[in-house]
Amino acid sequence: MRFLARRLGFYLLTAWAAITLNFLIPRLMPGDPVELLVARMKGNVDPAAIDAMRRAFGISDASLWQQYLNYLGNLAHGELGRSITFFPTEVSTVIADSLPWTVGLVGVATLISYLIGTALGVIMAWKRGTWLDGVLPAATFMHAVPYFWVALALVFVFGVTLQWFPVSRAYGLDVMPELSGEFAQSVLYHAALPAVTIVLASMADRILGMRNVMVTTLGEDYVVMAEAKGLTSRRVMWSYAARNAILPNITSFALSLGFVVGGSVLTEIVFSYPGIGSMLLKGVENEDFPLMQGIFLVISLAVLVANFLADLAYVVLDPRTRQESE
Amino acid sequence: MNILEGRDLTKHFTAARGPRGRFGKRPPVRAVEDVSIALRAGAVTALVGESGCGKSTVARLLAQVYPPTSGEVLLRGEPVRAHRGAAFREYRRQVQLIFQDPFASLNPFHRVRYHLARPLRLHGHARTDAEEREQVAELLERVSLTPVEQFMDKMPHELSGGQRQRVAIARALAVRPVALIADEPVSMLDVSIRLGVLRLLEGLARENDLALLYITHDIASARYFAEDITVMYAGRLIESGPSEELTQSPRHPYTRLLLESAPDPDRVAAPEGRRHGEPPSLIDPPGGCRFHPRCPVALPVCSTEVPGRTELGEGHWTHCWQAEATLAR
Amino acid sequence: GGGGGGGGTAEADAPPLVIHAVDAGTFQEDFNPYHLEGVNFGTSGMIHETLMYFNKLKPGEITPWLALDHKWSNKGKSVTFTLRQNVKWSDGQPFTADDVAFTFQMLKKYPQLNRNALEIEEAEALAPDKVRVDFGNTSYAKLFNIAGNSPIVPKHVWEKEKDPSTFTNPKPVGTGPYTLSKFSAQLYELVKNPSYWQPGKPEVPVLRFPAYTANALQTALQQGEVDWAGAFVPDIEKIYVQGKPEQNKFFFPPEGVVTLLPNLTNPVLAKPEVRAAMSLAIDRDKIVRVAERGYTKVAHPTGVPMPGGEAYIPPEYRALSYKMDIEKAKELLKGVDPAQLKFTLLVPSPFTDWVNAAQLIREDLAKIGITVETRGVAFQDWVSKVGKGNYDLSIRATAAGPTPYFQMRSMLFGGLAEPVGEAATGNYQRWKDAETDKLIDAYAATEDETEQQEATQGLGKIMVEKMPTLPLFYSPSWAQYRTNKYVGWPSEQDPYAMPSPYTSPDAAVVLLHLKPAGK
Amino acid sequence: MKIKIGAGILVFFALMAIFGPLLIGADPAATSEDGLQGPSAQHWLGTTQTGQDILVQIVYGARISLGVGVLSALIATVLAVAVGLVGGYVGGAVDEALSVLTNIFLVLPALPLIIVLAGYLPQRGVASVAVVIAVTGWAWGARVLRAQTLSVRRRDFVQAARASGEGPLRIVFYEILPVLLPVIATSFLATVVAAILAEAGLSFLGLADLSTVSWGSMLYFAQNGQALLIGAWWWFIPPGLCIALIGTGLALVNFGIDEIANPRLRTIKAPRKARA
Amino acid sequence: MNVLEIRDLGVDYLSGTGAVHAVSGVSLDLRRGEILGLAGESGSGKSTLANAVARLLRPPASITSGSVVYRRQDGSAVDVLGLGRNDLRAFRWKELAVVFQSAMNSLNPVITVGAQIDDVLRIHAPRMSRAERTERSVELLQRVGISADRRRSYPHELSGGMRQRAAIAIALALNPEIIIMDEPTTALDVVVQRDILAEIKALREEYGFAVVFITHDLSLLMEISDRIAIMYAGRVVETGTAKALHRTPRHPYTLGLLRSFPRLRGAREELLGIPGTPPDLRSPPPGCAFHPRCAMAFDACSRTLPVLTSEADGEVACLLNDGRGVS
Ligand SMILES: Nc1ncnc2c1ncn2[C@@H]1O[C@H](COP(=O)(O)OP(=O)(O)OP(=O)(O)O)[C@@H](O)[C@H]1O
Ligand SMILES: Nc1ncnc2c1ncn2[C@@H]1O[C@H](COP(=O)(O)OP(=O)(O)OP(=O)(O)O)[C@@H](O)[C@H]1O
Ligand SMILES: [Mg+2]
Ligand SMILES: [Mg+2]
Ligand code: NI
Repeated sequence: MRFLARRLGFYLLTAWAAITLNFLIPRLMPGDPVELLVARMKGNVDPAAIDAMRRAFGISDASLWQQYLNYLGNLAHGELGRSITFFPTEVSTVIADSLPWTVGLVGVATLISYLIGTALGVIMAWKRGTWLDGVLPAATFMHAVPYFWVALALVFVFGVTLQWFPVSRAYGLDVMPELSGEFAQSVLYHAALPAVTIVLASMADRILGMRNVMVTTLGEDYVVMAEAKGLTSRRVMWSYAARNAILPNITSFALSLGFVVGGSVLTEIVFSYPGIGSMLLKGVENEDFPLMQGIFLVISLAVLVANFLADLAYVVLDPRTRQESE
Repeated sequence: MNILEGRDLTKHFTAARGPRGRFGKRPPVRAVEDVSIALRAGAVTALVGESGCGKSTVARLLAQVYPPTSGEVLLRGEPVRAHRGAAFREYRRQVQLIFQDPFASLNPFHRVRYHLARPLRLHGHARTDAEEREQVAELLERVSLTPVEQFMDKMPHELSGGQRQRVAIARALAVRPVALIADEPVSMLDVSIRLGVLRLLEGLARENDLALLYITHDIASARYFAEDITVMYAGRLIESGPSEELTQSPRHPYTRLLLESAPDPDRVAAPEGRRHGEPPSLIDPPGGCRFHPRCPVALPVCSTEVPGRTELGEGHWTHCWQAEATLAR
Repeated sequence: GGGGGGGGTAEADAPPLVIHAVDAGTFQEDFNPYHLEGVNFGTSGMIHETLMYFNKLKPGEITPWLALDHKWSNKGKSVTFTLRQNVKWSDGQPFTADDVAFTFQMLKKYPQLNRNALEIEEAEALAPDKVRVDFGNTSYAKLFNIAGNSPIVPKHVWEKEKDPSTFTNPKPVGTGPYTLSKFSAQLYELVKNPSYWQPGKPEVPVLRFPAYTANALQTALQQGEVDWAGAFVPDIEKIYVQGKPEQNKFFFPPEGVVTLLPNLTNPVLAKPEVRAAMSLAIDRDKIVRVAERGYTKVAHPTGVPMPGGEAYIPPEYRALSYKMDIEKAKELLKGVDPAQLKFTLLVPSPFTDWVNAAQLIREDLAKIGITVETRGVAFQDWVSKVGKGNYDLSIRATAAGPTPYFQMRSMLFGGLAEPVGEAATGNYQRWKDAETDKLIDAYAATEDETEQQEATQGLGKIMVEKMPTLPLFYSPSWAQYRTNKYVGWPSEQDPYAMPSPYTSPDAAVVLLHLKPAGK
Repeated sequence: MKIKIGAGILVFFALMAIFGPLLIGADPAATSEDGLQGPSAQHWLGTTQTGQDILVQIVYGARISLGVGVLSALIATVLAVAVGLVGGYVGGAVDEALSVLTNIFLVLPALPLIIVLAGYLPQRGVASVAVVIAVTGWAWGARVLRAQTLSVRRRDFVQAARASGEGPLRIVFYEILPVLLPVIATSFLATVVAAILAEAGLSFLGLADLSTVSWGSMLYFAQNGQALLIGAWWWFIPPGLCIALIGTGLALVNFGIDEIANPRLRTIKAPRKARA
Repeated sequence: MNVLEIRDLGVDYLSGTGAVHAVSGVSLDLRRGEILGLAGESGSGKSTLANAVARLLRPPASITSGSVVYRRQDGSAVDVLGLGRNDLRAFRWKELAVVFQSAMNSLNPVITVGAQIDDVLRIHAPRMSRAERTERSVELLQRVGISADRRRSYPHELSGGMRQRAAIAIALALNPEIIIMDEPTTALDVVVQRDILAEIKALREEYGFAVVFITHDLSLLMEISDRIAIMYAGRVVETGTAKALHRTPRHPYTLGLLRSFPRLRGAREELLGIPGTPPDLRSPPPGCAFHPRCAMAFDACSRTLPVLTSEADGEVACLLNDGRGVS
């Protein structure tokens, strides 16, 4: 348990660092959302109105320190402020509206890609020297392809040319978001293509990573021993080799969740998916500090939580870490 | 004349982290406790004990790789205090270490010549390239790696284990030390080539009047190559004496067990089949004599008091309540 | 309430119109017409109406709307509107002068909603159909902002709100031709207001606004999902027209002008001959053809949008157009040290057409020995650099108002030229000229249209002769509309309103003109 | 074999980046009136909407894309080596502090951070994009290097060097660093791929300098010009393919290095049982 | 009575730089219930031979020649190299079990010791109930001196000796006819090693299985084995009873090995050692592979490959051999 306590301490420290960085970055950078707004209105806003707007957006001239304290205070109350892009909508509302889509699409697709990728990696390592090795060059290529490029190509082929799948948004125009079969069906149908791209693009890494660890593990004495014991291949492959090979991958899985959310920006842009990635880009484009901060914070904390869960999983899966716990 | 001496050396490893590096603090490992050992010029002293008993730790304490928790190291009777700077470098020049694994002790990225030239340059024995070359050649010749021209430019992976160990020995000699600590120098080598390396070491010690500490878990080889043998158990010394005397008439029950257990086709009767249990943990070692849980002849006092040194004459001594008792009788 | 029973069913058969106004991934439920960003299109004009309608395509053409007429008094510091009678809010309440007074009082009380920066002193309902608004300064020139750009909100609904600046007006009550019927994050729908004050109108019963991002819209346009859009389409023939020019129409009238900004605080660029030489060297036709895909036209040298702005251009320059003359340009530069002719041209990276235009300008200016390095920067960064005057050359659009004066003022008014380092909101090149400012003040001080036109012509003369900034081309207003469901769209022949769905209240005016196709 | 193919690809692109522009000479941004033409003898890879030659752009883009990749990988690797080696070798409080720093950068989601940072870049030149990518991308390498340094530091040859009197700097740079070279190389190459992809992503989102021709900005323009919708595949395919090829080349070299370091990974043909 | 007959077995490791002939032309018999020691320098092919017999070789290893025949108690013969997948699974562990060098590595670190015994029982004795299997696990562990409550321990919670015992317990689970022990005690210190050896001997008495005991510690083999085979450069150069080999080694290599071990008792005999280094198995020296290191080599040694010929209580492959031994 001391191990977990130590990790918890580390996560708190990291969370604090993320929160503070989050506070600092927008403030250290040039520019001002109101100026942008004015620019986008092509000067149609009279300068006299600008100060009033600044005030309304909560841009203050207080000292950085004071702003920091206010910011921490607001955070403690769960207040993320109002978005400027969607003024006067609360940032928390924007996030609450968009996060489920990201988690639903990107999260589930990533999970699937992890599961399939891991399984494929295990099997490919096991069947080394067979035709399955032919998958390797393809995986290597997929691992290096720009994600959005694949996505766009798929959109073009399956969405535009063949018109098998819808190419944008999260559900059809003719259904309203409600708990109905029709809506669910529409959501699934719309998620199909983006999900497939995510799975395709992120699976390659997983296959290659898993295969490498697995191949190394397969050379371990306990795997040879398991084989010698006359166990079935399935049992040797999964309980002995894969079970051990997966361990080093747990942490990297958790860490890669950060990339997931990051990668989701591109997915969501390509597929016009109403998730948190689209919102982040919008926030950046509009210098919407509160929105950016809120989203960035949510992402960082999610990654931290995922890492903590990964640590827990590690403790559960690897008895060697439990030793310390008395 | 004692060249190098350790007095009451104790080493506790604390706050060390395991290879995972992500766990909480560990309790201290009491690796070495009250070890006193002395090396004489031109003589080979052996330190024998089972794996994990602290032999390497003693070696590293003597070589000042890390400082002792308590106790001191004396070079020619002078306590060594410096841990950095010129004085420390001078100490390094006098005392050299040879490692167990010849595959790990040479940097795979440097040629043989680099390994030998660096210490020569560092300690100012060679100042020009020509001097360097000459001395490297001479060193290689001393460890019988001939033709030297050929070996000078080889990479470590081009050498066999025995050859690598010779390079390692040559490197230690390059600084012209007065004391050499060889930590299991042959245990990673094949039986057939062990002899050559051991003979080389022995010869070098004799010729150059080096003080040599030979660390091994093979008590039979200690008998052959060392004048004196010191036996260690779980971080403490338990018996020491001239090698012939110690191997033929051991006094400490552990030494006896060690000798009995060593495989020996010449043995007349097979040793009794009783189980001896496992070596103790150094984190929470048994009180009193650390051997008492496994000792067939333990006395009640053995579990409470650490036995003192019992002199048995002719440099033979032991830490054992039984010996004490026998002597007292 | 003119629509009878029979008409109702016929109208119900009429198909809905699918509109794309602005790129959006999702919509927020915000129908407060005074919110700049979050508000959904259609709120102004279709739900909340203004007092008058100003046609920007025909400067000076003003249509009475909720107000039947206006009268200035107190030397332009007060205006009295006579309001249309029998107008009802969509909840059945009558529309009165109280609502108008309330709206202007609210703008006074909440400056953050007062985006037109009206210096309102008082707003008073004089009679059920008369309302007077008093200002702190002469406001003739602001009639558009007062009457044409301030949607009127219902007092009986809005007075209950604690803070109208954060009020999102989820169930909007307006006087306009449409009311909100459905809202979700991806789609909202407006339906015909049955008790609209223009009998029999509108003829389009349902408006659907789906959320499309810029990319998704292109596909949607190609697949014919959208009836009316206002978007940049990179290859309009292939993506949108698709060989049916009589059905898939587009109309990109000018809306303001894009100019090459020379930073006049740079001593080299402050030399008129340098600017003149640059202007002579730039091949504007090619820029329009290549960078702007021919979607717009080369600007008139005064910068006044044409056609439509003729009256605001000095008569001697009406026929003027740009001609390239490299030799003359070189001649002009004879006296300038060539080593000084090195500039960076700052463009906002995401505006790809400008990035391309910048490239062309670079090629052109190289021909007369001016070295230009184009640098694409973030939009934010560009805004901040140009605003603060930290640049050599840049490209920027100036917005149009109901008359070219608004554009001229924003481009040239000395009062907007902040010192370098402070963010300006116009006149980014920092043009300071007493004559210019006099002309601008003269316009603002009169109600008389001819006097106003004269003042603007004076400004046009300055543009041509002194070249404070170099007009390149008009910024196009995007509009794609299909005639298969409805006809009656604005066109070059009949520019009765801005055709873009994102301009309000013009979009509502367009909708009121539409008739089912084939009827 | 893998290394050969991979290195072949890399050498090809490196030559293209270094000498290509000199050979071609043309201005990659130069526009012309013959826009949107398919591959032809005159324009081998066709033209963009504004009549820019795609082959010329690809050749110049190689410079930027590879440049950003290599530059940011260099910066990231230097950071990683500094933090990882110092932390691992010095140990103690320094190591603790550096580890926390590393871990913080590890959990901060990189791409959003890049996007946020890039959104504010005062100047979106190649260098600043490279710096942003490097700043967000060094932590993984540092973590791996620290772990490796910890294990190498304990290796006998380091102890031996110390025993023969070598100073800490020399030990770090002459004894430990060479041993870590394969690891450093692997992490360097991986960072190059990541950086090229990140640059492409940034450009694609319109957050990099679009007035410089890079493969990412080509994709941005192609996408903005709806290249696929209007059937201009020659505009969209080459930049993406080049990125993928370079990435594949780097990955192949990387796997090759892995296989040398860890022979078990080699793909082997199962030999047929040849029984007498 | 032989339980295993190896004939002319050859194993190559294929690699880019040529095949490594790790085992060539090895013929060897294992008698029922005996302990056969297999000794030789590092790299002489001991493990490869063992793995070939257990059919555990993986690419790039390939069996190039020979046969391995297993004889059941009833006399029926099984061609081990020709076994199909399922037969092989049954053969492994029911008939032949393996104990590897380092038990830390041969036990799965994430599964309890009990479960690893249970695994074997579940696959090979599907009819046993869960309770029976548990009972058997406990019995096995106790038999090798591990208390029953350790069944739920993970390998890392046991000491080296206990892990090695656990590995032996797993090997005993199905009462195999043959147990191959590949350096089962090298990682242990002498005292613990001694205990384990005693254990093995006692278990052998009790169950009657045959053991192939691999180590490079010849003096250890002399003590424990009934018969010993010496390997050099992939070939068996000498076999014989432990006593005979000790007393009268016939091959110069065996002699060299014996003279490399310092003795604990008696006079300090001179140690000879063997000069030179083991050959590269990619291109072993022609003739007798040992001739470059052999003090007694003569011309023919570098030309003629000596064959393994039977002698009184043993065989030897040396041209010198005239039946008197080389000492
Ligand atoms: N740096 C260290 N940190 C923590 N514990 C250590 C360290 N070095 C050694 N130990 C512990 O100290 C004890 C003695 O180790 P040492 O290496 O001296 O034994 P040894 O007798 O040389 O063993 P071997 O024969 O295996 O080489 C062991 O329990 C070991 O785990
Ligand atoms: N996977 C492999 N690939 C190539 N060569 C191998 C492989 N495994 C073993 N060899 C070679 O085969 C020969 C025999 O190896 P083997 O492991 O059987 O020797 P051993 O007698 O068991 O040695 P040790 O005493 O070191 O365990 C050696 O020369 C070795 O280098
Ligand atoms: Mg040691
Ligand atoms: Mg072996
Ligand atoms: Ni003998």
